Amino acid sequence: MDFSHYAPLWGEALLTALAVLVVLLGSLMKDSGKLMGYLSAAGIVAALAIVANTLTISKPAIFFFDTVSVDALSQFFKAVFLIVSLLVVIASLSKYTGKGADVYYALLLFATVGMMVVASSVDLVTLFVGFELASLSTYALAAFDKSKKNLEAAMKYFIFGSVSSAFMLFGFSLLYGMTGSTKLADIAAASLGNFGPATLVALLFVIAGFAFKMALVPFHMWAPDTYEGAPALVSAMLAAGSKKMGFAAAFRVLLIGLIALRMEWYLAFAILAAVTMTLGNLAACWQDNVRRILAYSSIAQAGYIAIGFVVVGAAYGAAPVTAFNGLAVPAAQLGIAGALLLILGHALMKTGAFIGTAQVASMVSASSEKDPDDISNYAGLAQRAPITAFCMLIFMFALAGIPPTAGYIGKFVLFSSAIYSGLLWLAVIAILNSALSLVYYLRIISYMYLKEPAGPKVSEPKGYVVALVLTLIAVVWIGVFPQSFVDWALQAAAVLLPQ
Amino acid sequence: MYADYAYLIVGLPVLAFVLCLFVGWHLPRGGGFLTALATFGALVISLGIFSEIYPDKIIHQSMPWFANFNVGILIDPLALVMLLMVTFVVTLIHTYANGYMNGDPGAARYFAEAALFTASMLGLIYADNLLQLFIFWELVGLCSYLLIGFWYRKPSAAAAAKKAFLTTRVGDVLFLTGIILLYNNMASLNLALKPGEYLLQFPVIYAHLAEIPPAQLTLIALGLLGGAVGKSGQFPLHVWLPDAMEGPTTVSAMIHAATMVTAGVYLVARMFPLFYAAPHGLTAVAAVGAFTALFAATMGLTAFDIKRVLAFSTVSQLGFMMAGLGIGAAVGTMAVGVAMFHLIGHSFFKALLFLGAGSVIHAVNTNDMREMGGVGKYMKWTMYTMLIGSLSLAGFPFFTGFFSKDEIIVIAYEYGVLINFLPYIFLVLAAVLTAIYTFRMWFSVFTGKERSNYGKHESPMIMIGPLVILAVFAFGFGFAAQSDFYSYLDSNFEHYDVNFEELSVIGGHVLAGEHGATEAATGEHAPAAEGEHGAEEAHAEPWYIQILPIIIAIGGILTAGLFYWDKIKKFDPSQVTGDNDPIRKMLLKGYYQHEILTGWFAEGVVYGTALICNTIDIKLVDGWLNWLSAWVMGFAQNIRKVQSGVVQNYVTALVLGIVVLVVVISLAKEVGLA
Amino acid sequence: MIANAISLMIIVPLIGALVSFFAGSKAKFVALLASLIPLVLSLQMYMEFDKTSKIMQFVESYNWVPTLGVKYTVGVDGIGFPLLFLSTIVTVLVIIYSWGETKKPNQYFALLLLNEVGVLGVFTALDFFLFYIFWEIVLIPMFFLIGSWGGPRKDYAAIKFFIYTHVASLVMLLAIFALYFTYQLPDGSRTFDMLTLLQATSDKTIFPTSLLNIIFAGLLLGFLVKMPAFPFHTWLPDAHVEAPTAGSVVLAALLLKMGGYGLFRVIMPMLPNVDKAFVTIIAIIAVLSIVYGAFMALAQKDIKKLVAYSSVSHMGFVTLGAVAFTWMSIQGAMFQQFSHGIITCVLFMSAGTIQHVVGTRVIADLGGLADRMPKFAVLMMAGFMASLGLPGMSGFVAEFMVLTGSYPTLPTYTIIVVFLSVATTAAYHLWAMQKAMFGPILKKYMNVHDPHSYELFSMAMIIVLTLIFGIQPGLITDMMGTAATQLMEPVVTLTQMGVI
Amino acid sequence: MIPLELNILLASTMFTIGLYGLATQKNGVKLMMCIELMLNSANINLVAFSAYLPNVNGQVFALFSIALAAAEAGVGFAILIALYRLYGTIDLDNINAMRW
Repeated sequence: MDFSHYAPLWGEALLTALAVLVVLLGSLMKDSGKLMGYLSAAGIVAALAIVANTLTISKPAIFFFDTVSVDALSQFFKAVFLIVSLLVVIASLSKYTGKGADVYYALLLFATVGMMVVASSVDLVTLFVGFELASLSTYALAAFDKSKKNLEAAMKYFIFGSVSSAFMLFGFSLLYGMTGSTKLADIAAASLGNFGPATLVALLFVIAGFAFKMALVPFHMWAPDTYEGAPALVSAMLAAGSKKMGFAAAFRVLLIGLIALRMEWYLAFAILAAVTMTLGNLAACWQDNVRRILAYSSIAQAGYIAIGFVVVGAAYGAAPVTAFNGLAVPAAQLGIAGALLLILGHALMKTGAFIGTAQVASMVSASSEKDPDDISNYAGLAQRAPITAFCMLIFMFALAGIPPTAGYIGKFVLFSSAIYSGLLWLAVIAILNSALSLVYYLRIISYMYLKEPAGPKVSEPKGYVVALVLTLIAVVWIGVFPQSFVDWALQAAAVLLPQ
Repeated sequence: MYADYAYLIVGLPVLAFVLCLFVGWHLPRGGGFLTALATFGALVISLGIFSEIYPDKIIHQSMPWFANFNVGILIDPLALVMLLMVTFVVTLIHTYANGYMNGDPGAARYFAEAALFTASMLGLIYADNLLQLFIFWELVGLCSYLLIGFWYRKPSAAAAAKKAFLTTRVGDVLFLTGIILLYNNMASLNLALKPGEYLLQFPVIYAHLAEIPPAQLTLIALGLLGGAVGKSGQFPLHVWLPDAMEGPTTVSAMIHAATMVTAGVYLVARMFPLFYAAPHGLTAVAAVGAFTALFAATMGLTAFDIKRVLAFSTVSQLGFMMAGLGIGAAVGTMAVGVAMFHLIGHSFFKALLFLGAGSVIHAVNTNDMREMGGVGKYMKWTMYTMLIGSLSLAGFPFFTGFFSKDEIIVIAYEYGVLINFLPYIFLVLAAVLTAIYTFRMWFSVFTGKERSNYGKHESPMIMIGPLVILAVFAFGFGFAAQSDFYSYLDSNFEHYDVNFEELSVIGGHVLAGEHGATEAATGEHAPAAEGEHGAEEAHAEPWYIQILPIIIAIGGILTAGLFYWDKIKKFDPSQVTGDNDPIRKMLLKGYYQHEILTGWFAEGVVYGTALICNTIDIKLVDGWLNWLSAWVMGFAQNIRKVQSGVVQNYVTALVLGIVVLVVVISLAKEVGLA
Repeated sequence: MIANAISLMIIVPLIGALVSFFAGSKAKFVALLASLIPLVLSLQMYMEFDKTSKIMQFVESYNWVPTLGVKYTVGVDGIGFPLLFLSTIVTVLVIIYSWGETKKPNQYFALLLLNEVGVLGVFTALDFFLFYIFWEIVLIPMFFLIGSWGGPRKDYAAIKFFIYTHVASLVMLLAIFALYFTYQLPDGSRTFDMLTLLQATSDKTIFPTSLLNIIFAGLLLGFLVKMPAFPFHTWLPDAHVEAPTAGSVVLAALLLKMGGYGLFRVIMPMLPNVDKAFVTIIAIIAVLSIVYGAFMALAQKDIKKLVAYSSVSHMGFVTLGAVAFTWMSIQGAMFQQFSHGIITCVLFMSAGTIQHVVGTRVIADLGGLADRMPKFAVLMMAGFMASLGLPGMSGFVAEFMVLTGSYPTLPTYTIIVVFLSVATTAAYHLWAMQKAMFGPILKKYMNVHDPHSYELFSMAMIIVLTLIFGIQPGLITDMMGTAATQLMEPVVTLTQMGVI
Repeated sequence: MIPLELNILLASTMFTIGLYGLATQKNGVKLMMCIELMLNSANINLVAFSAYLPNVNGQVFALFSIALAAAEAGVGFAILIALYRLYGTIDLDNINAMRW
């Protein structure tokens, strides 16, 4: 059997094998946490290299009875997941070194594989499996430190997640019943035109399942609690990775499978996007726990990204009336590309920000009884931990959409696509929200830079610093040299649209 | 040859300014001799130019500046007499100041500011365009501000300086409006300007006045008059001038008597063709002038501060000059000569009086005439030179003031015959009061008994010298210069392309024409050109009009003597009216101007408006923003309560969310939205 | 001729900012050097600048994000160059003025340099994308300058400043999007090129008036808030009051100019094509800013707040001159930008010096300072005189040109301004001077003395500049005249067509 | 054969019961049971559709889903046990330290 045919999927295979290996080795060797970490990091780098090889694959490669597709879109998401995962692993090297760390890394790897599977799925079954693999691994990760908060977070995450899975599965079953197939292409081909209650229920149940991962209001309720309660690095994984998996799945299912229902999901996402960003930003204003602020900010960002769906719904199939650099680009493609860029940017910024909170928590948890993520711990961070503070500063500005950062580029393309497709009202809401979000980002910044330090200068653990600086470079790099990223996102977006 | 150095007339004092400012501290007497020398240099150049261009040439130099504007020098008869007077008087005053300011720690600052003033004043005089004139106009205002506030540690001096600047600024607002209007009216003519010609140049303005709509001309004239009113302390903007006496006396003499305050009169004279052309323009000038002349004189009667008496007198005399110009409506360009003659004469005797007063104050160390008395015993030079000044001011026959002021009264009669007697009546009354208050001052300072224990010594020669020189001019200038002066100034507008006949029609001076005064109103034909002022020949006034001024002067002096000269004293001034007499009170309070202008207008209306704005700003303009942010934050506070922490509620929210979406989408389907 | 002069000017302070950030207490030397280089470059550019040329000079253009039609294009003309020049001068002087800063000097000077980067970028960018980036970058150093070195309510002020102006920028960004998506190059591509887009706005087939009105309003809001104009000015007094002196100086001297620059660069080319009602609206805003700002200044008790409101008032002249749209008024408004930029420095330096010498800025608590601080008093007085429009100093020329130039098109507004603001302006300046500097010295201030020589030097240099440009405004109005002619050209055409 | 409608009715009923339980019950184990109910309702659907279409995909999907549900139950109970160790209860009303 010629395995070279499967070369584009070696990454997933490698990580799966590695995850198993990590668990095995971990149980054989004592105190091998650090080694397992390095091993995982190496594996992820290798997987990243494999993905990078097919990053801009022009013709989709289909595997496993038309259930898995390797195309520009899947590789885009995989790259995002792998980068997030890599950053989390690097940061974890400063924290998870002892006993049981092997399980942690294995779970991280499994979660990553699950996400990658979702990114490639063109079949509901594969998609569900990938979805559950990622979910189950992260349920366990959320409870990993076994503190009270961890467990509460994991429990809420678990219950809410399971319910969402149930909704999704029920929706899938209805889709299957209506079309006779679980393949997205077949579902799209089957006529869903005669719209009925069942179609609506199926659609909304599927959306509910994805919206749970994306943390769109009102499917977001678990997110603040979980992001606050789970270990900080796991929160990074959830906010930056698992959340984006929701988008990956939604893009595939809605834009390919359910494109016939686009007027319905267009409306649903228009409402969800507007409500999500507004509520997310408003709720973030009053929080005193930095991770909770980041959680709400993450919800708000999901609201922005969801604009991508609205743009597609509004502009799908419209002939391109414009050209960018001589290349005809429909509004829908620009919208998806904007969403993808913001996904990439947000993944980086949020990973960085959560790693930053982990670093702060590591500074205070030993000495203080109080909540390690309380904003008062950030007072004078610029003097206590200058590198962390500076990176956090840039992430905050980037999240707020201040140029020249990845956050700005993403918002720029996304909001402009909304205007391009005539959704001025949504763009206005998004922009007002973007301004509102400054309230809490600036609050964190002013604590870090404008307040007197809450303690002495501390040494910053190397793992965190490396991860933070790498993220920082990426965030600024994308902001200053966005050209290749924009092109990449446009190419990935093209996969979802009829050629 | 001297004309090539005309720029040095401003340049030398500027140099002195720079030197005094930076190195004056290290020089004896603050470098005052530099300022005096520089001004003297300017005088020499002015004299040289005089010798070159007298009697029938003018100097005009110009170079581009920025945008549509130029800088230039224009020396015509009008400017030349001013230049000569200013350089001469100011040289004397600077010399005097070398003595007067000796020992003051701020002497260098004084001389720097004085030099800057000199430069600005001279620049104002020979500016060839209105913008440049305005710039120097403002600069003299600045110097006035600086010098009034010279003793800035005195709160009253600082306040007076501010008041002076702000009050004249109100006038400048109007002046600026006038310039803006004039410029734009000139610009809208789309003139084909020759190289070197600019819209705001006086010759260009003169030449095109007739093309500007008359209504605009009136507005422009009123604007310029507003500026003149502010600078020359005419009613109602005269209030700053008495307060300005807070400055050193040399400043009062130089700026607030002899030179700067006459800038307003000079402006009206300079723009005389415009005022002439503007319907009602000269009427306004005459009205303002005549009223101020009388109004200020009444206040001069009651003031106790010797410098304030002189200040009111200055205001009053400036009113005479303004009125003289306004009377041009009846007598044409001749009015310029008459008014300028009084201006020059006045600057000699008023500078003399101020310097004399300064000399007295220098010795006595007070400004209050009630604490002086009998000073003449110790200060003979001062007393007699001031007597000459006083006689001149009062219009005693054959003194300068007699020729100049009485000429105004006489032509005011002319005006009365032709147009309206009110100015004449006002001016006659003012003249009576002038004689009275002048000698009230002189008698109460120099005669009688010492009313307090003051320093009893004569001032140094460096101060007496200028007094004597000024006294000579205060006595003899009028007699010596009058005929040539009139003819020279009457020729002023002949150098330009001005058609007074045409302007007369625009200005509505038909009245004058009906009475046969058209000739007087048109420059070329004015009999004045023949060497004697024309109205007299054209209309021989009745003899009593000619004699009246003499009677006024002598009568006024005698009246003052009856009250204040111990030798012939018949009445006690304090017995004439009771202390509570409302008129007396009103006069003492200066017609309650301070209460009205500072109290009601500045502090009430202007500052009140500012406070209202402030409230609006806080409550409304910023308030809505704070309200909005408070509202959003309150809303956010409520929003976050949704997150109850109870997992069952979360599931409920999820279900509700789906239900809402179902309902919305179904409804949208129903109405065909989706 | 120096190649890539503008890019060099932007990059040198950026590098300087990084270096001085790590230079510790040596930061000020680095900062001075890094700010002197752009100054020298801008002087060199001034020498080489062709004042009669109507096209952009020193242009550099590179592809940046070709997919989106984004280019790195910079260049200057008569609109931009004076402000570029101003920025380099002011930055150097502010750094000198702050020579004695001891609180986190490395960050302080780095921020000042970063600010210069942003400001220079705004004044030279010819691509909306680039323009917007620099426009937003400027917020960051100012936020920290206020927030880190500010007064008691610094947090409130810094955040208010940031959010208020950021919201306005976002609205502007929306308008930029609209421009971007409405216009296509002949080959169908999009571009962010400012000049191309702005020229296209005159094409009614591409930009119908109704659409252009909305775009115009969005852009206008962005600029008016930055200026700031009534009623969008309320962030300014708060920011100024709390900001450190150097922050206030760059805020008033440079950041406000960004709004004015936007008016000339972006708003005015569009003005002839939008609804006529906008002229009235902007004129009313301008008049209100001038008059209301002056009255507000009169009501202030804090000398720095007074100066802040005077900025509102003076920047109103820029708006007025711009909207009046005559050759003279445009020049005047541009010159007012330049002139206010230098004059306001000395005002804020005065307020700052008073604050740190005496310990208070409340005017009522001051008195007689001239007695102990004679040199400072002279400089402060000169600054105040320049600010109230004394001839011989640059402020007068600017305001005179604005007023004279505005009369033909906006007579009523101009006259209202003259009547209500000229004397009021003098009033609040003189009142503050008199109260703070004159009168007998208060006992508690017997021991104050003239500030450091570097502070006096900065102030003196600005006075000298004010005098130079007041006496010889042609040095810089010549190029403004060319720019004004350029801006007028569409109007001339429309007038010929009988539209206006 | 049982009509498809009845199968769907059964599935929907089970799903609703599960959902109702989730929204009302406090006990962790009961919640787990409710979740299982919901997942299995979907499985019924899948199998029923598979039988009616006829098409084997649904049954394959159901098998996967059953396996995943089992794994999910495993993780879920693990979390519940850990909770019980720490809190001494699995009454979820007591476990809501994080809110607002």
